[in-house]
Amino acid sequence: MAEREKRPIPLEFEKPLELLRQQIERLKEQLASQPQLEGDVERLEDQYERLQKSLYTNLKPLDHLAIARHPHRPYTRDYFDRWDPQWIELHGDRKGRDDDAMVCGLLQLSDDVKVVAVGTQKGRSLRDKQQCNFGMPQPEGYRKALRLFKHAEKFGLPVVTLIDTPGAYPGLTAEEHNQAEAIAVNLLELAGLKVPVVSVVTGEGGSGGALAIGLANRVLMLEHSVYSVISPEGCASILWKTAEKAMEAAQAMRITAREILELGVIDGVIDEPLRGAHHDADTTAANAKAAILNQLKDLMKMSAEEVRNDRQAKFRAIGAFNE
Amino acid sequence: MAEREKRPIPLEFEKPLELLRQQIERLKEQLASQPQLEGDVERLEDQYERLQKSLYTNLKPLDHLAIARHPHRPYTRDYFDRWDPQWIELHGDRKGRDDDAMVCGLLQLSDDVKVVAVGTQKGRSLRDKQQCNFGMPQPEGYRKALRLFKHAEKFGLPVVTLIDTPGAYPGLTAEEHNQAEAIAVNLLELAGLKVPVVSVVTGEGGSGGALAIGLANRVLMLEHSVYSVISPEGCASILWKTAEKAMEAAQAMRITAREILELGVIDGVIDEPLRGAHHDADTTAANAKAAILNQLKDLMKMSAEEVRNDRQAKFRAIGAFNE
Amino acid sequence: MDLKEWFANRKKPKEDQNLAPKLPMSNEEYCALWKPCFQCRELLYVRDLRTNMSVCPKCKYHFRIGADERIEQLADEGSFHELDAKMTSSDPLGFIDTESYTKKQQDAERKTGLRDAVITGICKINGEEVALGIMDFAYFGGSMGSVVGEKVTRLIEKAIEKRIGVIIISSSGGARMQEGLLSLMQMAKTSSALKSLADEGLLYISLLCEPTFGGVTASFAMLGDIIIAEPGARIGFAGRRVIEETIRQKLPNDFQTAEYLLKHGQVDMVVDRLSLKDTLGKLLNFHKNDGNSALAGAKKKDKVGSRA
Amino acid sequence: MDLKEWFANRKKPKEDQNLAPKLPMSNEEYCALWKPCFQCRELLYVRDLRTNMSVCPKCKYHFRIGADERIEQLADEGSFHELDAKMTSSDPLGFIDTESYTKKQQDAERKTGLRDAVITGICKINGEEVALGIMDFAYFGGSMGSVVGEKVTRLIEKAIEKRIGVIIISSSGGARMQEGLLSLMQMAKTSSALKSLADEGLLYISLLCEPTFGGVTASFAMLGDIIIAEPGARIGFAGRRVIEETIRQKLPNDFQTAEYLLKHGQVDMVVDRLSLKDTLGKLLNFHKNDGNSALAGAKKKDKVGSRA
Ligand SMILES: [Zn+2]
Ligand SMILES: [Zn+2]
Repeated sequence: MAEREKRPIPLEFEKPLELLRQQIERLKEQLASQPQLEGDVERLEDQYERLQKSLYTNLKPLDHLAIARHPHRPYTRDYFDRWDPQWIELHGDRKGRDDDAMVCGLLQLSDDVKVVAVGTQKGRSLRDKQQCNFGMPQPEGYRKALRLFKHAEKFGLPVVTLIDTPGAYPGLTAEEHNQAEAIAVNLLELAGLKVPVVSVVTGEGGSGGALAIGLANRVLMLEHSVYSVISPEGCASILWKTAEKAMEAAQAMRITAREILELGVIDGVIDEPLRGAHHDADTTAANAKAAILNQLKDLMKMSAEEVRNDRQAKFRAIGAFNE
Repeated sequence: MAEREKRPIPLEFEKPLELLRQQIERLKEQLASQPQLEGDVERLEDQYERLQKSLYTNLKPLDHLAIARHPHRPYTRDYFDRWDPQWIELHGDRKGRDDDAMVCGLLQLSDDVKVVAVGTQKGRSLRDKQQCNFGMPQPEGYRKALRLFKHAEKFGLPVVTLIDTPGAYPGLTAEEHNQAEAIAVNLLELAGLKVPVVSVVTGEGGSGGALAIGLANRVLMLEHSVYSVISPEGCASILWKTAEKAMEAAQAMRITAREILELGVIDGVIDEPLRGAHHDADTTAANAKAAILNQLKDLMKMSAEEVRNDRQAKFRAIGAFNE
Repeated sequence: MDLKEWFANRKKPKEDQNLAPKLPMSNEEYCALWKPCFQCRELLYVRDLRTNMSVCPKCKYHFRIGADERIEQLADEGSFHELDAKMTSSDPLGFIDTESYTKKQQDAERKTGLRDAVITGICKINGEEVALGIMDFAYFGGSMGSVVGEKVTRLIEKAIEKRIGVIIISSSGGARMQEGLLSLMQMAKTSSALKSLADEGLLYISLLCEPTFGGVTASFAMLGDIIIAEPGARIGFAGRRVIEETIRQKLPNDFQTAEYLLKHGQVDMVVDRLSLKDTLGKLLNFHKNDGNSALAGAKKKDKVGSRA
Repeated sequence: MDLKEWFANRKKPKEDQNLAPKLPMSNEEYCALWKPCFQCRELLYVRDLRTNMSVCPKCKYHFRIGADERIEQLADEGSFHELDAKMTSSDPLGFIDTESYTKKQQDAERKTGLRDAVITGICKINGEEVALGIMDFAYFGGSMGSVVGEKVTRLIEKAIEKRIGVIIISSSGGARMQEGLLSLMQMAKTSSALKSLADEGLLYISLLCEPTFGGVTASFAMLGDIIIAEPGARIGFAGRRVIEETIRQKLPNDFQTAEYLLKHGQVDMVVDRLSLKDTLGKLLNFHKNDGNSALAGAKKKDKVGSRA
């Protein structure tokens, strides 16, 4: 569970910041021999702070997307490991496959809250990534999740789901094994579940493949996560006829946490540490846990009927039309 | 649906009868030129009747098995077609395969009885047989059946199942797709079903693969059908170390309808036409239908709870032990 | 020169068309009367084609048809009463790509006479009352936005209220991008309504038509108690091209066709349009509550149901 | 000459054994003390092996163990109270193959000290009360006849009565042929009891051990809320040879192993015997009713359940 030190990977929009940081470091090296430079260092550090703040208060949708897709971003297992180092993983759909893109387990979230936790998993190393299919579940993954949802219902345990997926896997056997049905049945069954469900979009919330574990009483998003009906690249190549218009598409579709909160689709935004979750996974995990427990506190007071009605009413109300 | 005339295929134990029949026919041909032979013909025909009666009242277990496996024996579709020429077939497990070894549909069994009907199907031509996998369902077949059981429950329709299978298919993907689980889950779900279930063993009732659609409120067997925990050949090769002792194994295991009725495992035996179902499929289908409707008459008066309790109590009572 | 030859000639360069100067009508007029089959290329007289339910009499190709024609084919005459006819989308995101969503909607309405991609209503089919929803691919590729989601949901709620079954006829490219995440959430809304319908023990038949993909397939279209597909219809979650790009191999020719889905256990049956009304009528009749009256006791779920 | 060499010599023809005349004990005595690992061939001191829960310290091979040893490993000391200890089969068919079923049973009892292939009882595991059933392969290959079916069913019924969870440890060749169709029906009886347990919301953990096949796999063994397999255990429905004869091809080497099943989604986890008690204790504790007390409301199914 220990992670080796990762070399920072700056994002495109962070490049000026990175240049400034290198400049400061060079100056600092010279400080011993040239103490008069101390003022310059201070000035540059101040500049760095201001630039950082300005960059991070004016992020564009694609900047959020870049943070959400950052290779060091904490993944589902990183959260589970931090929330309950003793968590028990459960495997398989019982019918032919264990899909590593969907991770399921039993977690003691706090002293008095036990949950069934389910999340998509992207994988860190190349081998992991391939094993997890880059976070794109197959039908068997969604059916494994459904098995665990039913397990939770049977034992009166709340469900927590973490969403970080480009989408459901578009493959030959995925279609043969009825990817569409796997997603649809999860939506139907989640709608009727008699225990509380809280979902957090931790990275990419990609389309139906995300929603299939996201029909929850409360849906939260991490500050830099995104959630969209289609990837900006996909949208751009259909509507603008070129994937290069992804920026426009991302802007037009409103994919960022704050925008979606305004749309009324989600219930809250969870703060990330400065410069994104990947700079401090521990704090991120702690924030997410606190936010989830906060939602569960109310939900766990509801009866089975209330908790189901609450969830159905939430989605019943979403939509914009004239009549 | 019309079947072409089939050339009779006499069974091993029917050979003396067949020889006698040929003798009679030869004599009859000579009758025109030699009228004095008329007495001989009558005598032989009389002998034929007596031999036939004696053969069919002293059938050995393997003789029943031979009739049950007769290539002209009516199969599930033959019953469905006769019971309701307008029956509607439903296909697929929704998750990757439509198993032709398991046939499912909606049938109007009588003016006031609609049922969900499910049965294993062996296939008549070589191509059919291969398509139906010789009547050996894969896990997907059992899951298709389960889907239909749930459909029946949802719409308050009774279930009728027809059993004629050497057993569940022992194959690579069948194991990978969890044949054992498919059977086990059907047993569990059938036990709890809130609508009446009536099963008829029409041919071979082969082990767990048969029981997976046979956990019914009432289980009936056709007169010459068999039902066993393992095939006589399989039993013989394990206990006697040679499949040639199948006769002994069949005798020891008690596989025939009458013996199993005595054991208390089934609820009734349905008469077959003289010399077996394959000599008159229409009458056989009519007998089976009458027997099923007769059982349903009582079961359909029960409440959901009663009908479930009735089924569970039936199997709860089966077993022989000392304490 | 017979009509077939003439039609073949239309495909030649302009100058050749002078060879048919005595043709008594313009190309446009002609095309309104005659139309080649997409599959077998047979030239079909449009009025005959419509009489044959827009199925090619030669090769059985099922032409894509509009909601109006579908109602004509399926609903008992004069029985269809539309619901929520006036509902339109409100462009919640102020979405603009090459032009604005509002403009595109206006164009689509002018071209199709439709206000969105689904028509819903109550009707009778062979005497059986049913809640009927019909998607129309002509409007925005049958994509599902707030209006489709809301109308389908209300249709299901109306069916629960009236205690009748639901039939939804799908034909859709997926979710409507121009309404962003609101479109995605219509998958949740409609599936949730179907859960309530299922709990009431009411029948839902889903009919999948050319083409049904994405968010529609992955919600109400795949949730039928009984799922029927039209012959040749292409149905799936991901599009063929996306899959080929992902797995970098060619897909089977019949991949994602109705017949392929049948083989892979995903649909209950593939039904010819000419016998569709009869099949739907039989299914509605079979699942009617009045039959099997002797079983009424077993349908009361209050006793055992509480332990399910 | 060290013990390993000596053991290797035992495999040589008789005359060679004269080379070890000074050996202080007979072969039988020796074998009672030392035993080679089935997998890595390492010579293991029997007492050490037992201390290590009959797991080879070198290659982790899990030796097949009896019900008594299993109880010793899992149940809190002195907590196991056996149920139906005296139940025996009655030879309902008067079954005779090369010898009578009754005779074979007597032989099996004399050899194993067991009255049938399962021991059942109530015990505590890390303080959590649980109904525990343990099949013993040594008696009739762990096959399921009337006694196994009845004892397992009563165990489940006792758990419902006491409102505690159930753990069943399977090791079985399948159904007991000598009781004919009565054996097959035990699959129905035990599965039916598990349906009642499930409806009560009580936990059932199934542990699959080397080997678990046939009618046991296809009934209670595959119905666990949580299914655990021991490393290397072979588990399946049909036997390997039968499958190879049917499909006429070689099967993968690891086919039907616990690890293969994990990959194919059939078991929740493969757990080393050394951490088994801890895992079971944690699972029992996690599913205890007293936690998540705030959620007690949501567990009452009487309101929504009646519509399920
Ligand atoms: Zn055509
Ligand atoms: Zn070893």
